[in-house]
Amino acid sequence: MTFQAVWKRFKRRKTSLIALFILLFIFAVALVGPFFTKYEPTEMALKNKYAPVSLDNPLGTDQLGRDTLTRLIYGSRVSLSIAFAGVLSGCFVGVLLGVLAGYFGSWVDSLISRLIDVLLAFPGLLLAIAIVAILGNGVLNTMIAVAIFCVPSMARIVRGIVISLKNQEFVQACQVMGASTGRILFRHVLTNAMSMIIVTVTLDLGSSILTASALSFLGLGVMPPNPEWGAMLNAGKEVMRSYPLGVLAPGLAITIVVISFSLVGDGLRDALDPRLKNLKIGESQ
Amino acid sequence: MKPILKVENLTTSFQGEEGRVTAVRNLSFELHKGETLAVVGESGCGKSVTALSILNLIPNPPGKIDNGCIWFEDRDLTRLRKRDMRKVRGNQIAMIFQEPMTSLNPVFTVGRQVMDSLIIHQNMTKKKAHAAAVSLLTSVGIPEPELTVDRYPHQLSGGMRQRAMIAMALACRPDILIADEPTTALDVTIQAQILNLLRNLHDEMNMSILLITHDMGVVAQLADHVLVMYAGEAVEYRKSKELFKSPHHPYTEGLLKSIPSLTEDHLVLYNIPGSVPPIHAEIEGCRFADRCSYAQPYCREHKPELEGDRESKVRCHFALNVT
Amino acid sequence: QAEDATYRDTIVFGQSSEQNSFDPAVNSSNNVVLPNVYTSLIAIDENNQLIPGLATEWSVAEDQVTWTFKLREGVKFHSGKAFDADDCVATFTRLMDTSLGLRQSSNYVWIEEVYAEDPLTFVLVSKEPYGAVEGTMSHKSAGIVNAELVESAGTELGTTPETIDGTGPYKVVEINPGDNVKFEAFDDYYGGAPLTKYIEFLLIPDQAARAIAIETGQIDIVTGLAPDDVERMNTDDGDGVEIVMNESNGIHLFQFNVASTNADSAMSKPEVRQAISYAINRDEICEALYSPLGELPARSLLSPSVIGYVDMGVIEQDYDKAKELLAQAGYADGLDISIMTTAIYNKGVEMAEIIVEQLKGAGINATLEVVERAVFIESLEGLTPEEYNEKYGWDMFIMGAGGDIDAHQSTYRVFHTADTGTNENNYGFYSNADVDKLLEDAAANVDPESRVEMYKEAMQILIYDDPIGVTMNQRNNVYGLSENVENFLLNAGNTIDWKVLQIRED
Amino acid sequence: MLKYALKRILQTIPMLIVLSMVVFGMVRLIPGDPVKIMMGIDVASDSYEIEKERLGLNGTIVEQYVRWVERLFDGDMGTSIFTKKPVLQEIGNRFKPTLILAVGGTVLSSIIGIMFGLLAAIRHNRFTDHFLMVTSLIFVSTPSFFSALILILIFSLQLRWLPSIGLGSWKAAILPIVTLGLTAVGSLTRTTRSSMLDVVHQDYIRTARARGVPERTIVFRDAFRNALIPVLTSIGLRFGSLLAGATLVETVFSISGLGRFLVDGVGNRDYPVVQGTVLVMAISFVLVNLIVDLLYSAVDPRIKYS
Amino acid sequence: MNPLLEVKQLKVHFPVRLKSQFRPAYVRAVDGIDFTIYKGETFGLVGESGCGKTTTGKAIVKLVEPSAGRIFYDGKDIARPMKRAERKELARNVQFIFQDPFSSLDPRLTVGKIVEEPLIIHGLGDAEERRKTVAKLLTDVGLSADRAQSFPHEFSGGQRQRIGVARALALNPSLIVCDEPVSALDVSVQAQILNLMKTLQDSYNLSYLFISHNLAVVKHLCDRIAVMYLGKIVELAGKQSLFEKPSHPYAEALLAAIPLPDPEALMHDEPLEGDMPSPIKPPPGCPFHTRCKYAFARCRIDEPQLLPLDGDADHLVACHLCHPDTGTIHKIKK
Ligand SMILES: Nc1ncnc2c1ncn2[C@@H]1O[C@H](COP(=O)(O)OP(=O)(O)OP(=O)(O)O)[C@@H](O)[C@H]1O
Ligand SMILES: Nc1ncnc2c1ncn2[C@@H]1O[C@H](COP(=O)(O)OP(=O)(O)OP(=O)(O)O)[C@@H](O)[C@H]1O
Ligand SMILES: [Mg+2]
Ligand SMILES: [Mg+2]
Repeated sequence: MTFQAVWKRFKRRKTSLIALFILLFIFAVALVGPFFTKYEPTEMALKNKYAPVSLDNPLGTDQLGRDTLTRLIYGSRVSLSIAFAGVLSGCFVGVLLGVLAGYFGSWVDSLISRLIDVLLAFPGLLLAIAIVAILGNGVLNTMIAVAIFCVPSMARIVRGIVISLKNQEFVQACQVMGASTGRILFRHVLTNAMSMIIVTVTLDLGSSILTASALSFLGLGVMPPNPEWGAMLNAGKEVMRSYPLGVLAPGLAITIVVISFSLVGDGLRDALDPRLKNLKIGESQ
Repeated sequence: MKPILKVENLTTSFQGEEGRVTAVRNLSFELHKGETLAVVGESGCGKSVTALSILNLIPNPPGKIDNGCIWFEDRDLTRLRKRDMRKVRGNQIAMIFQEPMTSLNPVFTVGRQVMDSLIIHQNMTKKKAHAAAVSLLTSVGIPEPELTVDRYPHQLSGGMRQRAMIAMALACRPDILIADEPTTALDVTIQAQILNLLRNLHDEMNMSILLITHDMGVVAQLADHVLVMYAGEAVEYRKSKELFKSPHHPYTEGLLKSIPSLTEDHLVLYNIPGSVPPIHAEIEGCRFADRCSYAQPYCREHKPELEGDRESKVRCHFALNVT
Repeated sequence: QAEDATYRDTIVFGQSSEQNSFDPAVNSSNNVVLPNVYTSLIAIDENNQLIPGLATEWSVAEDQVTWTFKLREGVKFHSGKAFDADDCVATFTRLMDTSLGLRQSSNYVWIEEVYAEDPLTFVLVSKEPYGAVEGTMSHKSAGIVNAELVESAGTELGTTPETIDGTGPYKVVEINPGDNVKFEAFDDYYGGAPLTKYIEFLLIPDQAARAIAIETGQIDIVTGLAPDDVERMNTDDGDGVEIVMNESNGIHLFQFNVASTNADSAMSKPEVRQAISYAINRDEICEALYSPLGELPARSLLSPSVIGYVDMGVIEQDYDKAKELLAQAGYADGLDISIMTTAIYNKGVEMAEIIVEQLKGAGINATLEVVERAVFIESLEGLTPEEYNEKYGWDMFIMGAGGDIDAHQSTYRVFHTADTGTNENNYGFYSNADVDKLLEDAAANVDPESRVEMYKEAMQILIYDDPIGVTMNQRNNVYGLSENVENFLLNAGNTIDWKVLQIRED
Repeated sequence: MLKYALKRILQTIPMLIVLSMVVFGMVRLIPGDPVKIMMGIDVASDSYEIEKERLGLNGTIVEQYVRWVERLFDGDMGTSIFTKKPVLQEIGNRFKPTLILAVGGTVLSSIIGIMFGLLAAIRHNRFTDHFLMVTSLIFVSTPSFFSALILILIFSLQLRWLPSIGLGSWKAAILPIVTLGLTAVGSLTRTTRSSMLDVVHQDYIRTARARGVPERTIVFRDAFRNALIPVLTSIGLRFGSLLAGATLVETVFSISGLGRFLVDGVGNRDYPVVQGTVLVMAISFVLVNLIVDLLYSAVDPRIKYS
Repeated sequence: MNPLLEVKQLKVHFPVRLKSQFRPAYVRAVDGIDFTIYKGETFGLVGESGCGKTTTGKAIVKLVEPSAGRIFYDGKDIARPMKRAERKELARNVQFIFQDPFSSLDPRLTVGKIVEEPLIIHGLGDAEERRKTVAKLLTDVGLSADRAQSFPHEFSGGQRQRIGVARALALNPSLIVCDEPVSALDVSVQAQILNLMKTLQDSYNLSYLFISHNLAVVKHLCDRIAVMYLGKIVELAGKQSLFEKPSHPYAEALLAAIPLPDPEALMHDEPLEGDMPSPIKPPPGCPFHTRCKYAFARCRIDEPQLLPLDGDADHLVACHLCHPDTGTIHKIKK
């Protein structure tokens, strides 16, 4: 399917389109925003703490007089890079495992499926906490936790798709032609699974932002003064009565980004493959 | 004699990705008491849509009956209130479907589904309905009906399921039975069983059957009259015996000739060249003209009407074998 | 108060952390609970004065090592057993036995022997003259436990209500770890029956949750409030909450890792440490972070309420001097250091964040590492300088200092050169021969006046000449009370006298 | 049926074995000496060997695992470094609140989610549908720790209707359960809706219509029962995420449950606690899914017999 | 005539896990069949749904692993595990046409790519040559070559089936296994494809293994026909001989069950009762005895062998009625 065709279908869902624009805007801000901010994320003006919303401080300042907008912008870099790096690497592994299990079946499948089952026996956040318990805090470890968190559901979805594709007659036709396994996997199986993979990645991005921020909210993931959104929310909670924006800004930022990823994911699902409309995507969050 | 069911100018369409698609156009036919009318035609020509339109079961959206009347007992079914329509369904007009695998609700016992109509339409008590269900299952030839009544659909074979479907449809002794490809999903040996059953039941209960199929063999076995459809339109309506002997419409002729025969040997099968026009294509002249070996330039410009007497109608400018 | 006021039978405390044990020899949490369950020979009143506890009078003999305590008559344990000198012997014998691995044992190594002269006379002999005997005897770890229980409960002592048996005004009736502890008034308390029947301690780890809980009346007394909440509760009246605060006996401090090998062992040079100290604006920090709590820059490493305290003044920020000192030490071009902090101290993270900003003015570029509680504690568990530098390598780290009534307890262990060479007690590997000498002499001296002089001299070195760290704020004990609470008596050691505490019905 | 149940129960055993291996291996993945890790930091050198023996960390890894499992069966999960108490006892003290939260949240979200999903499916593509889908999307996308704070600000602080801490009374349970439940409403709404829409297009629904069954009966009897099957799976999975999500809610509402115990355990590097809690949570999740599986057979006769 | 493909005692059993059973059971999809296909002939395989026709076909192209037995292509055993080179070699000789014209074409590739795929896999020709070959193939199957850029969903079912045929022809095989290639199509389109297949057989010198459940179609196309029932061949004969003299009761019933498109020729025979038994637990003795109106005691115990009928080596039947005096009577097991 051509890009144009997908885009045409995607455009039809207005909510997804708006969500896409919101995400693009946030990406743009995360990318170039830091070049335009007036302040450093850690820059303090102790005299100017709890400044109200103003032109100088569009979202006010926190208890140390740091500009909340600046921190939010820097925070989007942290949150988004954790999500992207984590989800992409996790999904890569997940796809790999899913393809291996689905395509080769027999003991490979049993082995991988058991692994997936066990990983799935740990509810998402529990898994992330356990990983951070092993690895310790920090941005990198949070990414790893997010990555591992994405592996089992992706692997399971891909395994399912691959198994159903494997039984599709066009894949069998390739086998009859004597095509190599690699060719079948890459040219036929993966390309046909791709739309589902893209959709899953999109939805995973949303849920991993939730997970990562939950970790740092618990004081287990990214630590201050790193302006990750969950950590900001955690820090802002103490002074939320004096400075509600300290909680509202990161909280809403997380919510909006997660909603947007969901909507874009839904839109992509409809646009990429109308047949998948009613397919149940691996449960997330 | 007044027909029991009279369809007039039925037009049903669906909202598709690229605009509205008319699945059935201007279809008219009559079904008489005790008669079996077969509707035949290629896949997608609108047979099922016709059947569903009669019972007002067209999924809306995307589908809609745009035009036409369906007269049943002096009432126009298309204009009936929902509640009244419900009283017709399953009670006076019943329907069986093609896929016996998916047409039964997997989570309820067969008996319960058979009892359903009895409880709804005849206000039977559960106990009475249960007994009635057993006798219905017996009458459609299901072995061990007392046990089967409490079985779930997945525990039955395809043939048995289709029998159960028939039992369900016959529960209220309907005036009309609509059978949408009742044997297509079945093996020939099972098909033979079901055809046999349908014929016996028909003789016994003297109901009218609207039989939808694309298998001319089935038509020949069961039907009194045949309505041939092509691309959403009726192209020919005849007595079955006559139609097989001397088809009037070139499409009907092609259809009959392209069936490989068990009794004769042909080196090459006759075939209708080309394929059915895309359903959304608006065609000015005859919709079959592109595939018709008898077609004249005139056919492509002028739309033929379904013409003829009560017993025999054809939609062709140059109808064959017409004396 | 009005005569006809009626009082509730339960008072609920909201706490930020749990008591880690109900065994006085193990407990290292705050002083809020234990002194109300166990009483010591000597007590401390709300004015931080030593007053008779289980001992009615005490004296030291000519030899300066033999202390005799006359015990109170008719005192009963919660279990009903009568208190006598044997209980004291059992309590201290247990503390002196280092093989039991009890956390507080290290505070009792100076004792030579203890014995009961008669049932109401308890004698304690120290190895050498020891200046902090009274302070130690008033410490919560010196709470007297039931001798019979010591026998029967063994290591289980203090784990369940049945194994907690003291002479204090309240007995423990229920422990729900991680959640709450319930206390019931002990009517046979020697100081008279307490006024409120039940006291409940609720664990609410989250600061904001505690503030909301007191404001919505779900709890009656709360500690560990955020400065912001205190400010609001103080100004915004009609919210039903009152703020009570007093000076505690602790301070905040950023201590140096003197053994750091970072930047040619810069931290080993007193000039560098002095420079850092001068680069910091303590007033600004206290103003920004602690003003609602009434906390001001500390004027010593000890608190005013500690025996042995002398006002040493506050170092003012002076970037010029700091730069000059740095230049002297050879860091005219600037210096990179790393700072560790943790959130377990109130505003500890913010404080470090400000310090990082302030140090920039002196050309010191600090990187901040915020660690969890466990890492913080782990880093202080008896590492050698090599181990420490390899694993953590911090040049400066947050620390709390003080907490006890006598200067000796707050200084010797942490400022004296460590025999072990590890940071088990002397967290920053500090070592100064003069300080060592002064602390040793002060410890062996029982004359209060000359002790004070020695501690003053030591403080001069520790703060100004060869700094052990940067003193920050003098901490206050801050409580939020429902306005219905009466008779809230609090001392510097953060001990509340529960037996008179009451709360009016609304 | 019994046979199926038995088989299903037996099937979880290998699962539990692998699970226990993973949890057992967890501590071994942490860099450093497992004895020191399991003991906390202060282990005197003379008691090292004794401790090693006591912790069952002597011998080969297989021996260690076997011993660990044996001890598990004796109810011995080790001793907390921090509280010095047996981990199992500590977990026992904290299990109830978490269970109340997770079960309460599951029940609440199931009721709301199924209601929303049904309604959205019935009013497919109309305003109610869009409205409910957006609402449930907001529910899933709002971090529970954020919504918890907002609910506290409104209902505890502003309106003074409900307590903001603990789980002492039924009133106190409302806010935490609602916070937790809302996170699961979204996915259950979605599952119910899409499953309903799926079922509504099935042939047997058309058959029921053709029989003249009233629309209401079709929705609530014929369709719903079939649609319930994927919804049940989803509820089982949700229970797991609520179990873990309780951690956040417990933190905000100062509830002493398993989740907070785990987080404190991580913060304190109290690995016996972390190990025990993770194991108990994962096993609970597996068991709940087992129950859900067995429930299926009540709803879906295909499982019972085939 | 040279045998092109020889199937000997082929068995394919699939392990299946039943939900309420601990040990895996086996579906005896194909349970010991023998037949030979000669060069240039069309061999038909008919039978009811689930009797193992597709499985037989798939075993020949190695889409499923045989559990036992041998398959010789041109004298070489192809039933054993193979290296990829051998596999490719086999692919150039034996091809497959699928039943479902919708799922047998990759929806994401253009028709040109789909037909070109086997050429690329086997490294035949450069891009230009391949383009030409594809164009020729498309023309040969009756599609216009300029539609190579279209996607499968732009074609009707019949046209898609033509694409499938073109793909199978690309490697110029000698044998094509056709698995119900016309059963998803309407009669008018079915006739087109059947004619096409006949034409191609001549021009490409092909042999077909033609699988179908439609006896009329098989009769039209095939030279010899095997009737399968429950994983076994019950009758194998030349077309004429089978249709004139169906000897196995099942083959007879099958023929009688077909409704003729002639209102004058109404079916009068009582149709066959009951259903095919489950291939997981096939009945002992003759697989057909449960439905056979002639069944007698021996049928329930002793499995009939596929033997020549009345000494006619070209007409084989597995029925005790036809061979009353052969085989041993097995004792009934208690
Ligand atoms: N729900 C629907 N939505 C959109 N289009 C539909 C729908 N149902 C039927 N159609 C269209 O209406 C046309 C007629 O369909 P119908 O099912 O009546 O064909 P049919 O003659 O029964 O074919 P078959 O023999 O394959 O059952 C088809 O082209 C189909 O695409
Ligand atoms: N991969 C498989 N695993 C398990 N059972 C299988 C598998 N493939 C086929 N079967 C079973 O083997 C039997 C024979 O299947 P096969 O597809 O060969 O039948 P068929 O004769 O082609 O039937 P149809 O006419 O329906 O295509 C069936 O009972 C089928 O369920
Ligand atoms: Mg149809
Ligand atoms: Mg098949």
